[in-house]
Amino acid sequence: MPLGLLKYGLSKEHPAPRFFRDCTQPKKSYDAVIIGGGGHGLAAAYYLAKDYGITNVAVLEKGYIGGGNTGRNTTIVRSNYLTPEGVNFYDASVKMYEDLSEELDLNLFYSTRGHYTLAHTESAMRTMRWRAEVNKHVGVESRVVAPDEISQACPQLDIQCSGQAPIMGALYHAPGSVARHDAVAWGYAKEADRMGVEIFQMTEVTGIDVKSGKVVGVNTSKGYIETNRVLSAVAGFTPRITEMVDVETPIVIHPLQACVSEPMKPWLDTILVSGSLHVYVSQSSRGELVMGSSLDPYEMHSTRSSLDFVEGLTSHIVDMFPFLSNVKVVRQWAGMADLTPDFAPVMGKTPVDGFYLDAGWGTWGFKATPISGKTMAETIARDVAPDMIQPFRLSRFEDYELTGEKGAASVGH
Amino acid sequence: MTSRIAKKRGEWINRDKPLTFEYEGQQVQGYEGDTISSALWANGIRVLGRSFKYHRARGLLSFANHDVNALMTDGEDTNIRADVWPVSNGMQLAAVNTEGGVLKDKNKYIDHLSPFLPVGFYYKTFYKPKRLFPFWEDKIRKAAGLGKVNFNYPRIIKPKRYAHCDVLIIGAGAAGLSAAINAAAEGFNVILVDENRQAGGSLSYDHAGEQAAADTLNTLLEAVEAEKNIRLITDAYAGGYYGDHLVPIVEKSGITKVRAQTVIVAAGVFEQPPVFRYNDLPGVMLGSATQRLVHRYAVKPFDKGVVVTANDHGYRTALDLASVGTEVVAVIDMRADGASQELTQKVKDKGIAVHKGSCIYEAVPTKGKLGVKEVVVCPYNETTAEADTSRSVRLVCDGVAMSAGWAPAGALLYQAGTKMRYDNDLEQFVPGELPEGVFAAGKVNGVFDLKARLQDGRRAAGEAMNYLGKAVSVDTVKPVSMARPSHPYPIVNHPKGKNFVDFDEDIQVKDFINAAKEGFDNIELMKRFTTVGMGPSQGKHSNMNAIRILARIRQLPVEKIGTTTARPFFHPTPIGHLGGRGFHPHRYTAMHQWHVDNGGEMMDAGIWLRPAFYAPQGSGLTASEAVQQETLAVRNAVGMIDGSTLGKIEVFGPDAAAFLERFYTGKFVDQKVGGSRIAMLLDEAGVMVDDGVAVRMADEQFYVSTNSSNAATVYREMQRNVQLWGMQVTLVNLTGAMAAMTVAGPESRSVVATLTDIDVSAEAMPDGAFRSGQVAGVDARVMRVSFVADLAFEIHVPYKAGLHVWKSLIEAGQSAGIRPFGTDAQRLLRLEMGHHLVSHDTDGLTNPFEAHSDSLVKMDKPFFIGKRSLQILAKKPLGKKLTTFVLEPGFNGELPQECNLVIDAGNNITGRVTSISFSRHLNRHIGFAFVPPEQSSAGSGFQIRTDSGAMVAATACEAPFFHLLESKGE
Amino acid sequence: MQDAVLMSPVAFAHALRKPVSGEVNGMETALSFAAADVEATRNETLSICDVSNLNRFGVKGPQSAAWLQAAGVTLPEGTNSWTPQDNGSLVMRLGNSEFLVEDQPENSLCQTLNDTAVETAGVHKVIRNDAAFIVSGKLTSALFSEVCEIDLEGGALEDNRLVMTVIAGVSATMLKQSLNNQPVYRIWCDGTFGPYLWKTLLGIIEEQGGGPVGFNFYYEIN
Amino acid sequence: MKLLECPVNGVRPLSEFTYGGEYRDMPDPDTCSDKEWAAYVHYRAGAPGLKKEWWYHGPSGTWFIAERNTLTDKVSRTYIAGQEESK
Repeated sequence: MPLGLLKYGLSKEHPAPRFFRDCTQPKKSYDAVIIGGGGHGLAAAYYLAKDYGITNVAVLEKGYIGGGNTGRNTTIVRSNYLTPEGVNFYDASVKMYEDLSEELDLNLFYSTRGHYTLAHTESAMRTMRWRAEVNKHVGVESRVVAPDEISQACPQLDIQCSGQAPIMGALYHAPGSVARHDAVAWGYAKEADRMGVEIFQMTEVTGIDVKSGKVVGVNTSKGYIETNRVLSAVAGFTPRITEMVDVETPIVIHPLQACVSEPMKPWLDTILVSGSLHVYVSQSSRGELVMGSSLDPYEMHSTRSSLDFVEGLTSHIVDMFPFLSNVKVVRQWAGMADLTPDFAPVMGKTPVDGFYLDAGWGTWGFKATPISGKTMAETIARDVAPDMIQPFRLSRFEDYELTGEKGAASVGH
Repeated sequence: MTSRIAKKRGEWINRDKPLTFEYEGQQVQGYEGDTISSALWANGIRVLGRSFKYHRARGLLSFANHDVNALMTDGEDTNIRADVWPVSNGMQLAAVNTEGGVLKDKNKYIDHLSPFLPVGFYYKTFYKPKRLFPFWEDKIRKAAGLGKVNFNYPRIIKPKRYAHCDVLIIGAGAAGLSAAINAAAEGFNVILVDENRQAGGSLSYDHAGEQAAADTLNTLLEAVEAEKNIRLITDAYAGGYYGDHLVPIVEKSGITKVRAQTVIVAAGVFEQPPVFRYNDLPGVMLGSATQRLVHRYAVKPFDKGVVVTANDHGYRTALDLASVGTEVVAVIDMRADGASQELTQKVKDKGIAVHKGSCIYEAVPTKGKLGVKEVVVCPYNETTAEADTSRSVRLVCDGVAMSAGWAPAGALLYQAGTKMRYDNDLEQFVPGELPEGVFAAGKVNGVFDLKARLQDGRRAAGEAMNYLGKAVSVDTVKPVSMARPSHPYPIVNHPKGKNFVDFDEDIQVKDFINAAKEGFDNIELMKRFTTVGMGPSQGKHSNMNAIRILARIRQLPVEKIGTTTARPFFHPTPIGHLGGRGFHPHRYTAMHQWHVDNGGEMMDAGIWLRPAFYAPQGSGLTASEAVQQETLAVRNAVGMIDGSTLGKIEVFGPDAAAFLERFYTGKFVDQKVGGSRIAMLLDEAGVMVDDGVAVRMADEQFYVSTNSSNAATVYREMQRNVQLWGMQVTLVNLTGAMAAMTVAGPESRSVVATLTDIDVSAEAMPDGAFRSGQVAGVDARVMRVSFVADLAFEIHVPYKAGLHVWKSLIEAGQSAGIRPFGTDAQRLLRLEMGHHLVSHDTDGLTNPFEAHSDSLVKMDKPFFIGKRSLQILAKKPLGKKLTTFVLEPGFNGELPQECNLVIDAGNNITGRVTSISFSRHLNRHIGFAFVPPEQSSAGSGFQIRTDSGAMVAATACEAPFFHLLESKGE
Repeated sequence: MQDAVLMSPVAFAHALRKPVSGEVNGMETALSFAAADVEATRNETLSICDVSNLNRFGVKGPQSAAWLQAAGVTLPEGTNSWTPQDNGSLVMRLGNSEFLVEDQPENSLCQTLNDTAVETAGVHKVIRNDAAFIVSGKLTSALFSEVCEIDLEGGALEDNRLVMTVIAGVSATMLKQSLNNQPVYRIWCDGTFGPYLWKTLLGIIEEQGGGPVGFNFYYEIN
Repeated sequence: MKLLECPVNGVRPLSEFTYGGEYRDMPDPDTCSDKEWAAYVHYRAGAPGLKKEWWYHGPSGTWFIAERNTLTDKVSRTYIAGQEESK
């Protein structure tokens, strides 16, 4: 057993301090206000403090930290995207994740498993090659593999998928990982707090005060706060925030659902995704299968569960793994995904001075947590978005310069 | 040693059917009707499992599927819930998650390490240095998990059914039965569901040593049986509540999805354990668990027991225990005031001592912590939750029954959107505001008195019937004055801990305190940090105590803490049940069987099955040989392909031409009858969506084709725009109604001519011409096309005649050497012709300017979908252009694949290959690629990088590729 | 199979069962799948019959109702309803402005309508390619509970109503009628889905102890 | 939601329908600016509330408008486009 745990057994009082202070009443003003205490918002706060020494920052969270999509996603981290700008961006995130446990002094259970995107059709195989080629070009380890190699990595997978959709190959992405989602939020919160950032839970933003095109403050359920810089990092709540400042975006909200099985001894070491079958699955360190599917088919601002989702998902799971027929689903839940038409985020400045947007994260937000925090912190600190996120600027839609991720409308996650 | 007692009235076992099974290598006797746990307990077996984290020995706790102490494997299946799973003859069972047997589990040492494994310990170590984490992670993963999955378990998918009813009632206890009887009597169609094997709820076990409850139950069951409007489903649970009253009822045989008009939740309550040190030892169980053992399975729970209670239910339990000969040493009542004089006296009359204001400070284990030896009883301070250890008494016993209170089985109510409120008199959450059409009755509604529960069931039925539009009077259920059913804080502090709150996850009181100290002092954060309620029983026995503990830590009232969200499923539900027998519709063309009979290699093409190529049995053809032969047949003689999967839409009406002009990029108003035009569809952003052909059959009749994969979408969009634009147009989707086949190649004209009355001569029928007539005696629509060859005829006939016409053409073409060809050859043929395929050679962002399709876009029309966006795009420089290309003659290196990249001298990605094939006809590799516009003109060279990284030179060239044949020296 | 010009969309799906075949309306047809008493037993439990060979006529457009009436056809009253003609032909109103006429073997309304030229604007003949089935027996509810999400037994098909719904994942039109004094359900779907739907329904029907019956079970062909 | 009322075919389960997106008024392409057109094509009113939406009943091929609250998923009425007054 590691020595680090000794203190707990040997001390009478619990020796661990609070992760973050119990802030209740915001101050009159802050240098920056971050709306949304999820992974993204907390990461932005952390990098503002760490990289730019801006610590007079309030993070406002209407629920509890990490309680939105941070705590509802299926925790897959990968960078095997289709466009060089996308691959570069997510690759930077993967690299940050690899060192993040040490940096945040918290075990995030970042576990590199290898990620297989299964292809069941010729056109899916073409898309896999496209992604593999772009990934390789940018220096990310991805390649197209044949069914026998998939079988070696996951012998339990029925390559014929019970005859419903035989697997023709896969895109193998070596850096594909999973992490403990809550811990990412808690780790950023802990370190941001340590540097002076104040985190307010149960604090809702009710309005944003804009004068002459510039942000001057925010109204909250705990009173008015003066500030010139506001970051919205609220995922499924983005349209409600952008409406407060009259900023138009393409973002629409669709629920994204997931479920877990009961725990079992480890057998699935890799992360598997099938676009055709709308399935992604990995096994958590608790032994549960964490499973997700495609987005709900229509707009809704709710985290209700649907039976259709779990019926569809499990019918495909049992095609892939026939022996799971009697393994049980314990729980299903949903998040609200903020979707853009080109499957890429919206990041950076907006037509309102001092109002910054970190949104459009659809189904790919968790994997971008560190890099989005870092680049948004830079945007806020310098009032200039770094080159890396220029392709994701809001104005690309007006300019008809959508990102190429739309090129192959592949299933993400 | 057996603790099976004499036959009990209403027992659930069948004594005429004894059976034998094996548990951990030991032979065990039971009866049909026993659960695994009841049979084991009857045989004196107390250790039924090991806990998830600390590997502590565990016995019965709730004996109601509200905990997972007893999870077993039979070698085939795993995580079997022994408390509720029926035992069968010859079963060979073992506890899961043990090493070396449940009694000697090698991992039990972890229990001793628990002080060093504080709450969330895994977040605090194992990550420095980073390289060691995989080592620790492997250890953690192996330690986690419960059962081992059997990879040979068969694929079992159960049928799923739909059902419909007026009133769905969840829970067939007193309230549910009463509601059902009352609703059915008014003519409503009722489905009544209970997860137990028999209806009755607590009436079947909570007897307090008397007969009244059993009598009431008999009366109710007789009434239900007599009522034809009630469908009673037992051994089935309501998995969850979904929108508009959809509730999946899960049985062992499969799921029934009930769409109800109204739902009454009468699901009762879960008994909650008081919390004290070693409350998890085998032999320490809930009061209701002992009652179930006694009355349902005729098993004496223990010989000499104590009852610890914080409500009156403990007294009832004591009376039930005493009635079957258990020596009840004492009732230890955590309440300072104890129970009513009357109830206390009843217990005392049985010779049972009553200790008011006392608690069990700790249970003392037998050797190996495999059971309970005695309990330490101390005076209890209800306000501070502290035991006065200076005045302790030890009571020897082999079992403890615990009754401290209840939590509502309100999962479905939460999922339906019920706002629950905390009732301070009951110390329980009860429904506050119910959603439309959802009602609650009985204990889940905070009604505990038996008569009141029956009345509450009637009341709920009345409200449901009013909701359904039937005016029946609804009684008000008056509160009955009774002792508080639940204790506000049935928790005893102990410096050494091991006072368990969540038995699934081995979470003790101090874990909550420590979590709060670390800042996780919000119920959701606490849940996530401690994992309380996240185990397989989903907090049924633990969430309420967790809320009480947090409320006390934060010095807030319970209602301020709130509850966590109860997500489906009520009980974990098998993947094979949920997935069930799905439907996988396929479409077949009229010629399907012919293709199969003639060696067609059938492939999924969207929802259709199509031949990729033909390799008749015995031909010995490989795929690529077959494709090349088919292609050459078309180039040199004649071939035929089944094109029935094309989308086919008839557009009728005075506005038909005007409609198509708005819908597609081309012009149709001036189109001549008998001619065809390309129909290219864009989306509003100017992206290419589809291309087909529009034939004008009459002034007010067009026949439009679409790509196979877009047929449904294009038809749907046409319908929408007809409605939106308010045009006089009638649309008919003929995709399935018409079979289609293309006869292609130099000999195609002569083959078609033999079977038709249409003049198909070059003069009478130029490329693009359309004629109606007869082919093989069948009304047909015939078009000159040039997609796969310069000379080709597309023939459309009614589906039912499709095979006849196909066979006739094959026969007519025999002398010309006709060959059927599949989709693979078609793709190569169109490539040789230089035709791109939308969504194969284009992607989700490609506009017509990039795809060399400018000429198909009539920008001088007033409007078409996507036009305004094209006007904007036209002002921007083109980023890429689709071009046809060739590789060097005789190229024999590593062949580029579709989606290999075009790379420039500066090692930048500038494009990609979208199609590539070797054409035997041309003896060259030909393809399509996106390249920078300046490299798209014929003769420009560019480099393609292969999978292995080799660079291959390619040259843009003009389409169609046939000019390559004339200029061999290129 | 012999060379009839017309082929039932589900012909190849039931070829394996080697029915006794004959030609009806120019179409190769499965006349019987088993001895009469076996088919009768199946029918009592749950049976399915392929009646794709019946002649049909489709018409669509804003003036189609008036046109049919002018041709002497009695129309069903409301949207999504049907009515029998005196000669036994069925006339179905699909939605509001589309009609499907189906003849019984002995009558020829469809032929007459097909031969009638349309000279009115707003009337468009529709080429039909239906797979058509008759399902009956005492276990129909068990079958429908597996393949259809709506409550077909709860009045949806009473009073000559028809429904357009999804059966086993496929769009279909359904009605309930009395045929040979027996309540039967009639199902139509796009013929290209026919083989799939036939196999799917038959699979469940056989699980329930029923089976296929031939065309002769309902219609005596001379 | 889960159940939706088609104006022609009545109440049906959601599985019979396809969502067609929000019903939006198109600006006049001849007079609007490029920016206005780009906004029409790409931007959406994403905030929760009562929306007019296109829905399609598959088995009958019926498009109609549903007025639905995207927060509560409650549908207040459905009608064929252009016929809302008659319903």
